[in-house]
Amino acid sequence: MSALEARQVHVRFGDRVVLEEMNFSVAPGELHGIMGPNGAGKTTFFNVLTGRVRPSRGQVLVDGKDVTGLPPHRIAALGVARSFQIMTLFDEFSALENVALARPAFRAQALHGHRAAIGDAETDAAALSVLDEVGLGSKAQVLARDLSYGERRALEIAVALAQEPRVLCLDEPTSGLGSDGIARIAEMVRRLKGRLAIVAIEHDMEFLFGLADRISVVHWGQVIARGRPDELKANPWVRRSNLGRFG
Amino acid sequence: MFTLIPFLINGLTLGLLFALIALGFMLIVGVMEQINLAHGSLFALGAYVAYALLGPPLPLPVGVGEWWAGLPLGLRYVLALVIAPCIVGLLGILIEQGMRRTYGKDPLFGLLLTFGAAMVIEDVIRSVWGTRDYILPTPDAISGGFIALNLIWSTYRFFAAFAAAVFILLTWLLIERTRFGAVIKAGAHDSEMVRALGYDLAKLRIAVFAIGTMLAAAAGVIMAPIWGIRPHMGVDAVIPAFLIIVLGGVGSFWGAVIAGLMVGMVIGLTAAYASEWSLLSMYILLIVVVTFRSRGLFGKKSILEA
Amino acid sequence: MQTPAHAGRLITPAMVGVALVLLTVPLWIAKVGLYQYIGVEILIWAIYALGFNLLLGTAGLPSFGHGAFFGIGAYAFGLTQFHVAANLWVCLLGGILAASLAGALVAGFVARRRGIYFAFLTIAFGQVFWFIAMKARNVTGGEDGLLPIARLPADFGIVSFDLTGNTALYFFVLALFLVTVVALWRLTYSPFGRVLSAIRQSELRAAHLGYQVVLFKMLAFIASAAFAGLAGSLFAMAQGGAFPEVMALHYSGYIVMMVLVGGGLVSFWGPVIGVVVFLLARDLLGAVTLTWMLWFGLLFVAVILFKPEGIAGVFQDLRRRFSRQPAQAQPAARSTP
Amino acid sequence: MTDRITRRGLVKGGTMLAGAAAGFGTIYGPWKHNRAYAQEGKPIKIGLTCDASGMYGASGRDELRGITMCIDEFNANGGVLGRKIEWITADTETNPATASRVAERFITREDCSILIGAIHSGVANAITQVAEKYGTIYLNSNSSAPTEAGENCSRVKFVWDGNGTNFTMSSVKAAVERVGKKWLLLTNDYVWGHETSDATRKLVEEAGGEIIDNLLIPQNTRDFTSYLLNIQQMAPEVVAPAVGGDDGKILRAQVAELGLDKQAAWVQSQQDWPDVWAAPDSIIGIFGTNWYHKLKLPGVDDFVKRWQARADADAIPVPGNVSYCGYMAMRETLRAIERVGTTNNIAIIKELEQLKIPAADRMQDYDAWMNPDTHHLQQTIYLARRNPNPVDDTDLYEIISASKPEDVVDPEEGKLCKLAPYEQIPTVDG
Repeated sequence: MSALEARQVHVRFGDRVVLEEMNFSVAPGELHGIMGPNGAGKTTFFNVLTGRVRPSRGQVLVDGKDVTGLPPHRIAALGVARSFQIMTLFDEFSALENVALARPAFRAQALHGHRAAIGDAETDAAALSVLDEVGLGSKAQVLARDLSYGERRALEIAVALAQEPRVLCLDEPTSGLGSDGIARIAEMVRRLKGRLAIVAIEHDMEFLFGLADRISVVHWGQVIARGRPDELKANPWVRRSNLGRFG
Repeated sequence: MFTLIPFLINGLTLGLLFALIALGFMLIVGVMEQINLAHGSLFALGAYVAYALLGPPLPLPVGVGEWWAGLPLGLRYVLALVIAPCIVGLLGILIEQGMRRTYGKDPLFGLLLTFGAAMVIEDVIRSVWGTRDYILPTPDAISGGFIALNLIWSTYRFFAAFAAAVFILLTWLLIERTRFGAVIKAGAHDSEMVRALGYDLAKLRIAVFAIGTMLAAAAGVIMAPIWGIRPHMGVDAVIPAFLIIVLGGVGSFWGAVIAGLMVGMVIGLTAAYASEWSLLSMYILLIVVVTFRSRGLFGKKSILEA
Repeated sequence: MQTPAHAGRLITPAMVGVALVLLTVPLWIAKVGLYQYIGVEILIWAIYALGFNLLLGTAGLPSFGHGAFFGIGAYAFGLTQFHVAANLWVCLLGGILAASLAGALVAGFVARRRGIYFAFLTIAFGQVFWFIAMKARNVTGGEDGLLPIARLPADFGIVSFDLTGNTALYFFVLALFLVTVVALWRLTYSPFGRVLSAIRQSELRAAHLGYQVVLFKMLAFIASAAFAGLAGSLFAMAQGGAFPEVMALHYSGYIVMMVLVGGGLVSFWGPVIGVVVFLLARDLLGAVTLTWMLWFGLLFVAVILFKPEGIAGVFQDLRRRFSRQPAQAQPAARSTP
Repeated sequence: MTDRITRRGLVKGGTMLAGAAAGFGTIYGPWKHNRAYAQEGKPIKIGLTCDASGMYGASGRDELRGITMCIDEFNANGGVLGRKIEWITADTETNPATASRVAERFITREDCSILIGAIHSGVANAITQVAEKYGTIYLNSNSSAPTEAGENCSRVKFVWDGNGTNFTMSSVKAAVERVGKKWLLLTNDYVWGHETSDATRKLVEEAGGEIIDNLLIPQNTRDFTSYLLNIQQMAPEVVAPAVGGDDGKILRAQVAELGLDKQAAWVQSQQDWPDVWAAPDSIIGIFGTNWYHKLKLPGVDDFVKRWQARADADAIPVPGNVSYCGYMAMRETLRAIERVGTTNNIAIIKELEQLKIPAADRMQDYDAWMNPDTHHLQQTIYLARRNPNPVDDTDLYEIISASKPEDVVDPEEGKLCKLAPYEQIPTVDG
């Protein structure tokens, strides 16, 4: 059974069709990459998967369970986490607080108003280990807005990871980074690979072809090609459209 | 016997006046996504400036005041309808200059800035003109009453409703039928587009704010003979303006006009049958509409919410 | 608002300091040319402002119609006294409950809205409540207010304190103020408060982290309405009556003004500073000039334009400037937990 | 705040709190404010709770002029009891909540021994409550709601204006007999409006008239067109509006503009001079007043001249009933202080309760007296209408009758008013 699956998803805004008959799945432990030109509908597709956009038609399933139309917080609670291309962090919080807030253990107690959220050793330790995983352990107390761009990109992933998801959706995790930065994120994702299902929208070819188990090429709201990286490299359409230029 | 028609007519004229009051407010909130809480004070200021022009001669040097007072009242009235909005529009530009510091920040700051400006304007009015109230003189041609349907009707009120309709139409033409209108509509959502069209966004905002405040002042001049002129008349204007925008839906021109007419009708009709409810009726209307259509009658999902 | 030091504590040194200063107020307030009653009113508005800041500063929801809940608390206090039981605790509970219920009702409409649209709807609802208070003459006394509301004794079973005097009332309100401070400090830095703050910083992210944003907003709205109701109850007691004016748009604006001028966006204590400045300015300037609002309005505009972080923001800047030298010796991260 | 405050600070704070809690029960209670200020050579301080903004802002300013004129005149003659009189004012905003705070401040911070001023009954009520708590004498100079000396009367409050019932009584009977029996009421939806209309209804019915309808008009109504349409369709013979302040001004202007006052007779309660002055063209029907600056009585001209000599730029050119009431309330109270030779509040109250003012001294047609059971001054009530032959710009009224106080006594007042015994009033000596 797929960890996350989309069946014939169709999205239209007014009279504009954004996604058409999208079929998609990612198995536990698999990394499924998505590529395509800007405006192809990739981020909208993520929005459908994570509940932010309700599809006009079609279904979204998590572990085989129909979650179509559920709001984002319900889908998140089912173990689907996402990162954002445009960084969406809690800027006035420290890196540690950003991560702590994402943990399911914290969420379970989120309505607690009678006790302090700060200084809870257990939460701090757990959050710190997530930060360590993305190499931000030493920056735990720095405010998110004071981190460097690369560090913020790492924190963006750390927050999603802290949700202890079964499916991790990464929306252009290397966007705006230089080659060193991309390499660091790639290394980070490589370590995660196999532990959970990952869906990654990415422009960087090297990143995607080096890491993905399968890649879907999206154009005009449709999947125009799908397969393993080696298969895809041979795909005439992909060759013709000069994949490298997508990036 | 008791007939309904006069109340319907009254509701209609009242509705047009309400729509006029909301017009400038609507323009600024719809295009610039700024709530101009000074709308009411600018409305009041418009009325006061008109009074200065139409009332007792101003203490101007070398007989200018006397010369002005010597002009026929009708002419002065028409000129006041132009001059008062212009003066208030200049103040609007000043406010916009302050407001631009808040663009890009939480929109709350724009709202608070205009709240502060409203307080200042109201107190300035009070210290210049005092707390007593004034009645704005009107030319004979549009004052007094006439008889129709066996009832006496106020001539000025019909003039005012007509003027309101004209202002509504002009505003609509400006937004829908001019290049400027197309640009300001784009400007709210897409500043790049505005630049691409060769307009300076900063200047555009000044223009919109100036027009919005001028409309507020014009409404003030037109309402003054009906409501009387007093320092806190602005509050009487800004609250209906608010309700009308919420009722009609933020950013919807016709929503505001139709909401204004609805409010006028409801007030007019309740006045006929249950006079003590007449002011409350507009609030009830609001609650009913918002219960079923939380974005108002014609409100779309606004980017204000993002 | 950054997480301050001592966020995890129930009672912080700052609270103790404030409590000590406030406890001595009756001893010197008359000597500095003020009077006891103004002390009572400042504390009441401070409760209101602190509760309001949970919504504005922490959750980032600019309610411009909060006067409604303050007023409802006042009326409910009086009505409970007249029709249910003339017992202070029952009446206070009545005020808080009524305001919370009204808060829940409004929250149902506005919690899905954001930014200016939220402000818009809260203004509209505030007007509705204000108008009802003016119109429902049989219940509220209309324009003339609900009179006479007694200052009921604070009955603790074994001992009962008479609160009719301003000094006694001051101490009673002070006690509730301190309870409010502790409760709101705890709430602000509890998991619940952190989620509210997160929602303000990025509603999108909070939703995708699994938080039911609307629920949190509603709860924040209700909690803040409840504190407004408490303050309103106390205000009715202090004034001996409940009046519709405090529910009008102007007064709803004043509370936003106080919180902002004081620096509620950057500091827990900002609202208190704002209330003290506003009420003292009104009192002192109001005695000198009838156009005091002109000067305060100009000050307010200046704050919005040049220092939106308010007075507390200025303090923070100064402290940062002074602590810069020693900061080189210490790691910079000292300011966060 | 730093970490330097230690546990010891906490313990100390706790002890203080406990101490204070124990303390205020004993030291400050039971509540009875017995205030006495050092008196020798110290000025007597009076708090002027006059509206400067809101619905009655204009009237409040006019009232202030009369009061301060009186104080200045006393000071020019050496003050009272050899002491100078000082006054302070703050804007009560036609807002009971503000008035309440201002009263607290005037009494507890400014040490005012007397408060004076109010047009709006809600404001007057709020001030009364505070004044009563401290035993401070409060002069309600201009609020004419019948409840002021009825159910809301107070031992510390004196009411100096005629009330709605007084004015109505002077006009209703005559109007029913001479004009017509079909009456329509217009009622401003607050205490004063309702009370005035209730009184009118009773008198109309007693006189054999009929009320065909009562239209409630919300406060702050700006546009009366729909009501005027209603009135035209119902075609009453007499319309009796109880619409006050700004609302009344606008109503009269709209009625006058349409000439509706020619279709039905408009019989009104008191018209305040500042309201009339703002719209002289809108004087309609007949209405009441308790004073007019062109009354042919000794002293009036002199009073007007003295008033004009010190008027500010914003002022109306001549004093009207509002200024007059403020002046008279202040004068009689200061004289009472002079007579009793003390500023003790109980002594002053007892003296004022005996108050009798000869007509000449009051510049009215008949003698006035204070009703000791309601604290309401009983005085001459005039009926007036628009002056067809004015002698100058300010001559707007033609006085058509003067009713003796005993003919227009409000019968309800005495039944509803229960004054607290003297012993329950905290003593004040300022």
